[in-house]
Amino acid sequence: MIERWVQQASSFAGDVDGLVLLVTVLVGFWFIAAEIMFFWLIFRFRKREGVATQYLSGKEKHVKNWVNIPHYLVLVCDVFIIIAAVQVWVKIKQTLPPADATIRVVGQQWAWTFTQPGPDGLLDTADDIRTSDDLHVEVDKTYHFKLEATDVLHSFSVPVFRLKQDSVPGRTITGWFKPTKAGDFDIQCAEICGIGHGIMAARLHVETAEQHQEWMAQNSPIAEAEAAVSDSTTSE
Amino acid sequence: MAHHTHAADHGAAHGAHHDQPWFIKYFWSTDHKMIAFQYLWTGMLMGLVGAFTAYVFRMQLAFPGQPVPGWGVVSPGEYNSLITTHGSIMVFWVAMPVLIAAFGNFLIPLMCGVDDMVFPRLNRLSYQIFLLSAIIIVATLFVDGGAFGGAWTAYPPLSADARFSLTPAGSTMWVIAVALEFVAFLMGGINFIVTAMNSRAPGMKALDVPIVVWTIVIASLLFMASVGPLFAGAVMLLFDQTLGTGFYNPGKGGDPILWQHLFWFFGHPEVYVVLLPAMGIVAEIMAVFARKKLFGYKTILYTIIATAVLSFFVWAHHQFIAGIDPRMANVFTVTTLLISIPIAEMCFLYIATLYGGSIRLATPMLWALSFIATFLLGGVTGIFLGASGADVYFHDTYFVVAHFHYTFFPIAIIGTFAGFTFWFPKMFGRMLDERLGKIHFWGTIIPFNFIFIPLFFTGAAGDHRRIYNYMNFPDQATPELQALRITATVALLVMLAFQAVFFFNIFKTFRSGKKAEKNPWDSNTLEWTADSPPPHGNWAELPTVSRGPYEYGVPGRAKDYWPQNEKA
Amino acid sequence: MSAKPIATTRSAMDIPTGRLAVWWLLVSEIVIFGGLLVAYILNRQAHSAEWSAQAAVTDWRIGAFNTFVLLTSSLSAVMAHQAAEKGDGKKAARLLYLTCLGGLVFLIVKSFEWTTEISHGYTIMSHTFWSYYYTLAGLHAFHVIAGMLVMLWVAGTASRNQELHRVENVGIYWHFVDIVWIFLFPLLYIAK
Amino acid sequence: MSEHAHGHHRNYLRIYFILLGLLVVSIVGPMAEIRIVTLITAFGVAIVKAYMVAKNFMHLDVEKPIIQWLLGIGLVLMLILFGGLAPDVMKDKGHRWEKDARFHQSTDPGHHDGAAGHGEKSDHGTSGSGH
Ligand code: HEA
Ligand code: HEA
Ligand code: CUA
Ligand SMILES: [Cu+2]
Repeated sequence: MIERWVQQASSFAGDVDGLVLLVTVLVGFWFIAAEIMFFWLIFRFRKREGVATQYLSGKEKHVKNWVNIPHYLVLVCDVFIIIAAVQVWVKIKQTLPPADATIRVVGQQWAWTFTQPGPDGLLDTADDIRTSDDLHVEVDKTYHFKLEATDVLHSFSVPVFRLKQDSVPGRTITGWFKPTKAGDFDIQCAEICGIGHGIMAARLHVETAEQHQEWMAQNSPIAEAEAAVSDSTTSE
Repeated sequence: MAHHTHAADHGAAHGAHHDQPWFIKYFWSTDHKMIAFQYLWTGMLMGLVGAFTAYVFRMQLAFPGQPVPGWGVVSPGEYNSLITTHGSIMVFWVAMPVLIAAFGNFLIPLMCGVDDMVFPRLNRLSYQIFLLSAIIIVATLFVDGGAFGGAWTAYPPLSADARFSLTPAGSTMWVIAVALEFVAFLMGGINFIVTAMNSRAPGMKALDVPIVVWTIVIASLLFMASVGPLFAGAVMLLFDQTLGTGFYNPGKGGDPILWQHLFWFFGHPEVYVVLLPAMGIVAEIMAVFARKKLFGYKTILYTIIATAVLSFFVWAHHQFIAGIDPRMANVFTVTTLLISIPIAEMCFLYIATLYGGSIRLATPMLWALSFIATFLLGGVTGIFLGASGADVYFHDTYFVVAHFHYTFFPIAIIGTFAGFTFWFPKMFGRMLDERLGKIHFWGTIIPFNFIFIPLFFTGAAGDHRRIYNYMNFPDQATPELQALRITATVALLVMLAFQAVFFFNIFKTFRSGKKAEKNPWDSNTLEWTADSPPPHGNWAELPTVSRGPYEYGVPGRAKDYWPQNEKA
Repeated sequence: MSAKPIATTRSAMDIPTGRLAVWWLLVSEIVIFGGLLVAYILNRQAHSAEWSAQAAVTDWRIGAFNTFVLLTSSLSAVMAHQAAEKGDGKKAARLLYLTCLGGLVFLIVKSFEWTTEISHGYTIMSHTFWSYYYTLAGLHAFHVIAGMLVMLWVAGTASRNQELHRVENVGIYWHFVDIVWIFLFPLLYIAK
Repeated sequence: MSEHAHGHHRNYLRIYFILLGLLVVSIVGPMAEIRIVTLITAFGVAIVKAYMVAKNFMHLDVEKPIIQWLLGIGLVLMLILFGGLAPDVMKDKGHRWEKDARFHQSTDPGHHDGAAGHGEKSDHGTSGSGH
């Protein structure tokens, strides 16, 4: 469903879209059935001369079943939707597949700061790369993110990943994603955070391995520092 | 004992009141009908304020950066203030006062066959506090720094600290206004519940009470039982704002998520607080204009109660991705989907009521039927959001906005118009113009769909809520999406233009409308046995009840209706 | 308008209207205090050691004395009810005034307690424990004041032997305020 | 009260003295500084006291059952609220999240901006993080 408007660029985007499709089919069926029945009844029992109204209490079996049977079927549909929804949810939010890299994402009024490990692959070391409002990741690698906020609530939303998570000051929230498609996409802030909420955009760059290596080499603070001759590496 | 309880209902109620100064008559009255009108007109005025804010920010969304006629250029801060004020006003100062307070005040004594509310002075006080709160919330639009801009959900820390929200006066006034509104409705609620419980006409058993009375009472009950924690939470928020306490400040050992829980523990029941009365109004109208007994009165009652009970178990579906424990989401997914069961049953029963009827499509009936037709879409789209896995995507997108306007609009606007046109003859003693009524109906219902259907699509395409200008997001700044946004705005303009027909109709009816008889719709319930409009005290002799409210088309009777008070 | 509407005198539920309304009022009070207490307990559990250190400052003797005062005032309230039932409005009024006196003592003690604490630097801002402490006790004190005002009014009419049923109603409210304090006492003073 | 049967006379004074006795228990018990004793004497006794006041002073025992139900529902709702909030508000560390140590060591009345770390406040301001 959603893929018609927004590309699928993460490993679980397809699951979300499948769930949406399932819900659409199940509730769509009942929605349409109910509406058709509704308009047909209005038409069929419109006021006509000489036709009296019927006296029904709702206890008569032959009419009651027209309500009861659909009602049980709706319950069955609910069960299917619950199962599918929980499965997708558990996959996205509850399980944490092993990571190839861990990044830190910090929301503040009104910008996103991304910290990712440099060539050593570890976070919080001297070669970390910090960027503002641009996130560079490598396709087909599993990332963990540690989400934080410094002032108010924000929400890290990446539509193409079908990923969204509020960031809460005072908490570090862990999640994951695995990009599956190269390209440049929007990151939005999805929780109102003050007057700059509407401009709190960032850009996601999903890159191939080579592109990513290249970007890393260009942006590594170590490389920069070395280029700037001897000065010791103050990575902050 | 001093308060022996069965004081005889000594027939004649208080005589009519002549020659009161108009202030006493219109503002100091304790008559339930006058208080109902106060709520009604105030709610209507607030509806216009809410509509105006919607107009301004929708114009900004369709034509970003252009000056909006009647407002000017909308700054990002103003945008936030506008949507916050819009949401707060529409829910707390339009839906609640009109559906619960106006219809509750008018209908409960009349439908229960009694002369007034049990506590008339408390009733008057409730309106006055409500009016004060309404004045405060409207005033926020004009104070320094502007109205509160932290959304109607007011999540801290943004709402708790002026350095974040940049609206020092606005946010404090917002909290005070909302808290006062709660107080007003707690007072009103006690009145409604006790009146319906204790003051019913002799002979009126619990199952002879019209559904709309049940729904308003259960809604008041639901409100009363859910608002407490949020009331306490609002006091805490006020202290955070004004004294610098740290209830919601993680830097001081508080917890911002606490507020979200308190808000939604109330907020979700609240949506049923407004849904139920609208459902009740629709039930009354459908029975009358289909000339049918409600299909399964008792079952409808059970579904109402089941909805009310379940509504306390679903609140965290608004917080799936707010940073709560993800395992809790599964619990709330199950409960959320379960709530579709009683509501689906309710809808099915309403539809089944049409079966075998003799349906007259008068204006009130058109509104009532369109309520069902549109609410169904609002309801089923809730299922997408309740399915946690899908909500990861849909949360805080325009899909949510479209979902809740497809519920709120039918409830607060369509349901209100249904009730208003239906009881207008009783309220004011004149018949509204049918032709103008129908023009207004079509001029509202068609644009309504053109406003919010496009918004389902922009939401599915990734438009987030509370964004003042999508041009800042490259993926959303496409001409296709902008075309949808413009469609919505244009449809809104059309809808607003058609409201003029409504006001003209009222104006014309007051001047030259046909006088209404006691019972213009051939209806069964007690209010139609009083004069139109009912005098102070409602009846010269209070009615007694012999049967249920929906005896239409009873075989073997000459008339196809059988008023509740008629002796067998 | 001054005459009571018939609505007020009916009683389809077999519970007098005034008393029914008081019960409803209490339902809404339960959830107001309940919400605040739930928030307090959860937060305290989350930071138990740190908050206990703050809670150690509160003086259980003052809390205990005030519990005693409120329990006593509840006794006089219920005795006022008893007198009203017997139709003795004068006695009911006297007992209600006594109850008010209890409320007054409670508030005086409270204000001394608060002044001392504030003068030692424990203000509503100094720590979240203290924020809850003052909010909970303040909300409660607010109810005490409201109860006293209503009680004075009821005592006034009762002494003229009018509206005696109100004595019971205000009593029920007062007992509820007492019960809230019965829980606040261990929560704020005893648990260290 | 007519049908509201207060017929059997209660000895209010006796109940009052029991309540005072319980008050003493709730003070003395916790002095043992044993957690479980504190819990029982302070909170268990509070429940007993509240029950006695409700039953004997508010006459809940002879009130119509619907009233008992109403108050009971109010209390149950608070339990539900507690249950729903506990996994978030009461814990320091949950499934996939933990509360940030930097945020709750301090009792200092100052604002947390400084302590929060992670760099300076955004200088993007209203001028936008433009693209
Ligand atoms: C009166 C208003 C109203 C009503 C009645 C509802 C009804 C429902 N709502 Fe809605 N909702 C809101 C007002 C309302 N909502 C508001 C205001 C918000 C956003 C607040 C904010 O963030 O600002 C919101 C947000 C919201 C969310 C959070 C979205 C998010 O922020 O991420 C969710 C998630 O579960 C949800 C679900 C539901 C469900 C399941 C129902 C159910 O009650 C619907 C049940 C009805 C039906 C299902 C239709 C009838 C049934 C059939 C035709 C049978 C077929 C059905 C099946 C097979 C299941 N709503
Ligand atoms: C009852 C609730 C209600 C109603 C009726 C409406 C009505 C409308 N709403 Fe509103 N809306 C909300 C509740 C409501 N809204 C809430 C809660 C939010 C969330 C705010 C937030 O994010 O914090 C919101 C947010 C919201 C947004 C999202 C803003 C954003 O996120 O950036 C948008 C965008 O288009 C919008 C549009 C509209 C429009 C075009 C209407 C139109 O339908 C308006 C048309 C109005 C009329 C036609 C009025 C006519 C009525 C009368 C004249 C009174 C009649 C009275 C009597 C007879 C007594 N609304
Ligand atoms: Cu950050 Cu919105
Ligand atoms: Cu909800």
